[in-house]
Amino acid sequence: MSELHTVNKSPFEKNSFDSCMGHVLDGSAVLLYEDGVYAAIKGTAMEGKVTSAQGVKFYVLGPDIKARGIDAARLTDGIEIVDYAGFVDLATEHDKVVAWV
Amino acid sequence: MSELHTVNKSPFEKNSFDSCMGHVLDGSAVLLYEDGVYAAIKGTAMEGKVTSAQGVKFYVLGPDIKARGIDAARLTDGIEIVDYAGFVDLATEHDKVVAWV
Amino acid sequence: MSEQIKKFLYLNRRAPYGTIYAWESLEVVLIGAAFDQKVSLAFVDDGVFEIVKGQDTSESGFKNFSPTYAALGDYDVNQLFVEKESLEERGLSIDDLMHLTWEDEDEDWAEKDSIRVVSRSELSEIMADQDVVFSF
Amino acid sequence: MSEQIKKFLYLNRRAPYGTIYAWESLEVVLIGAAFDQKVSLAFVDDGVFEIVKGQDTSESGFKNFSPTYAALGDYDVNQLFVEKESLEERGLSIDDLMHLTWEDEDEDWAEKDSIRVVSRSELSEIMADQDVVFSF
Amino acid sequence: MKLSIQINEGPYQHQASDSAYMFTKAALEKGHEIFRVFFYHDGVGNGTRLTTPPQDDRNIVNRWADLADEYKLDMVVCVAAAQRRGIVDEGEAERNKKDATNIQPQFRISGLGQLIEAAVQSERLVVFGD
Amino acid sequence: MKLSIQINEGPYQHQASDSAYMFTKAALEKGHEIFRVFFYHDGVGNGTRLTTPPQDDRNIVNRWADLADEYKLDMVVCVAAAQRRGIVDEGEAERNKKDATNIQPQFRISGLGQLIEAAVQSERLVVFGD
Repeated sequence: MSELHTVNKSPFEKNSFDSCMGHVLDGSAVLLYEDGVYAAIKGTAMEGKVTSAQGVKFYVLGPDIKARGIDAARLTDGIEIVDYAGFVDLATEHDKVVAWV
Repeated sequence: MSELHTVNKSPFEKNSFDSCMGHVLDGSAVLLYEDGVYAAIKGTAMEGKVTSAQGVKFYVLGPDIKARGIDAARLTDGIEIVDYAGFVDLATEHDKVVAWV
Repeated sequence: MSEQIKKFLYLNRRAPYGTIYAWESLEVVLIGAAFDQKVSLAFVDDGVFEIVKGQDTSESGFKNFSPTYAALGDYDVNQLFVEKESLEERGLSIDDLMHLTWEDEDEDWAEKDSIRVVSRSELSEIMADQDVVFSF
Repeated sequence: MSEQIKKFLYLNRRAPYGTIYAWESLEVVLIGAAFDQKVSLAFVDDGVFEIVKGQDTSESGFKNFSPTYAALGDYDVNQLFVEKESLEERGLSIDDLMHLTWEDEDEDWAEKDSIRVVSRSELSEIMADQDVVFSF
Repeated sequence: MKLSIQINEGPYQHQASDSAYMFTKAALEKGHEIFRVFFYHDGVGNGTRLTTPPQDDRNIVNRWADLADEYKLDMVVCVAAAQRRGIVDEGEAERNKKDATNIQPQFRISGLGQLIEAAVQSERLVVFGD
Repeated sequence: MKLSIQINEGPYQHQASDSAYMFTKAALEKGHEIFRVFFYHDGVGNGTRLTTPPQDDRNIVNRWADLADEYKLDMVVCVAAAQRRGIVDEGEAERNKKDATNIQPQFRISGLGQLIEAAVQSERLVVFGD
């Protein structure tokens, strides 16, 4: 089964992102939203964790990066921006949603 | 001035303990309470951070380690156990209290 | 209440007492046991602290809810997966945990262990195999 | 309201929007500015994200409170310490932050920068020098 | 598709309720069915009619209430969590001898079984929390 | 010594209110003066009289109320935070056209200036939060 993992906490503050990365399987997806979007910034310790995740697709919630002043150009390569409708699509297209609250 | 720093979050979940350790000065004290008491357990990555802090005195709240099933024998050497009255004494004996919530 | 049988996993990642999530999660597990679903619990990250033995809240003023874990077997909740790496990072081993058991009706009520220590990668596979994952 | 003059430090360690702490902390700073105390703000850890420029909540449904930081100078709140290490760990530099200024009455209302980037050890000394540290 | 939503945090302090609202609204606008929205832990605080947020900010409780009116949403507040935190309807007020209620009419108080049932009946459960 | 206490989280969800209560009680028993207990953020939720916690658990709101009665504590709930989260007294109900109140009598609603004043007047401010 393919899973959508969601992370809503800053990787600099909490272990949710790291814990999610430790459990995500090839073929699954990770959506970063709320303060979780900070894991999508290029040039931090998180970039390598994102780029080295084999077969995992990363998404970031557009309204949440915009609110936080993060320009799309600063995102780690390969991360796709979605809106809330896209979040809904991700939730329905994968077999289940796992929230790393 | 000497400060009492308080940490109430698990060092495995949040960055409060690490951030506190990055800002504590020689002559100050750190009180670990609530889930912060997990930073007091011997044999983890936290032990070295506690033992290498120069001139910093560490305390742990007794009722909180007891609630969590942590035996006093498992605490990193040099950490002193206090009760709530002891917490009050620490707060009044130091010039101010800095909470790393 | 429903014809479907689903695989439910309760994902426990929080320490007890500092927040109420662990306890209120346990309340869901107990209520959920009345529904005919296939239930398991995972203890990951600080969640492993929830089932440490010897918890004593007598000086804290709040309720010690840890004995409830021992009752789970009576509710046919007997699949408790504990992540090995999470234990090790916290300086814990299985000997530090409560001894949680259940009685197997099919084997003349033989007492069996409810806890199974699994690696992070095994747990990832267990999670992937579920229909629903509850996070609190 | 009081004869004592104390040194107040507001310690900001949280990102904006994910939680309300940053915003409600700012409300305290604004109210506190009416009292005759010596006030400074520290932005540490994820707190540095609070003053990143270009915040736009138009698609989020919640209020953009970041313009309020620009008003702090008018309230004589002009000591904003930003921790260098916290910026660097997050891939940020001072150019990513809002340009916050105040006008110095003593120098013919010359415009001056409110933000000062300091090292972790400098910030530790600044904290030690305070009478009260507010944490939210 | 049939979805259910779980919300673990109250209004304003955490973004969880905002995110859940935006997600639920988007799902409804895409034609999905929301079987139930379940408010647990501090999430029960979304169900009080007594909030008065600043005029220039969103009204989280009213926004949920309006969405419920428009789409006939089933919004359930967990009774055990509500009792701990003081969210009360007529029945609860009578049972626990309280002299006031504070529930917003579009919400109803019920048991945890409603969350389990939501998970059983829905094709997806999406959790929003701290 | 003169101390003030700030509490940022509501009852039950976080241990903050428990820790603050135990600390405050211990300070009073040692003969210290508590100038003020200020409830901010979700901490305002400690001031509702509508909670009904399980019989075998502590009643956090009543415990604060009893301590206030015994030691004449000044317990202040921040008005702005209370409005966002639905904690209401008679005056607030009238101003904001609410049909009910939920404040526990030993608490009073007031402005943030009360927190600043507490910090100015007290020799120590001790903060409890998430």
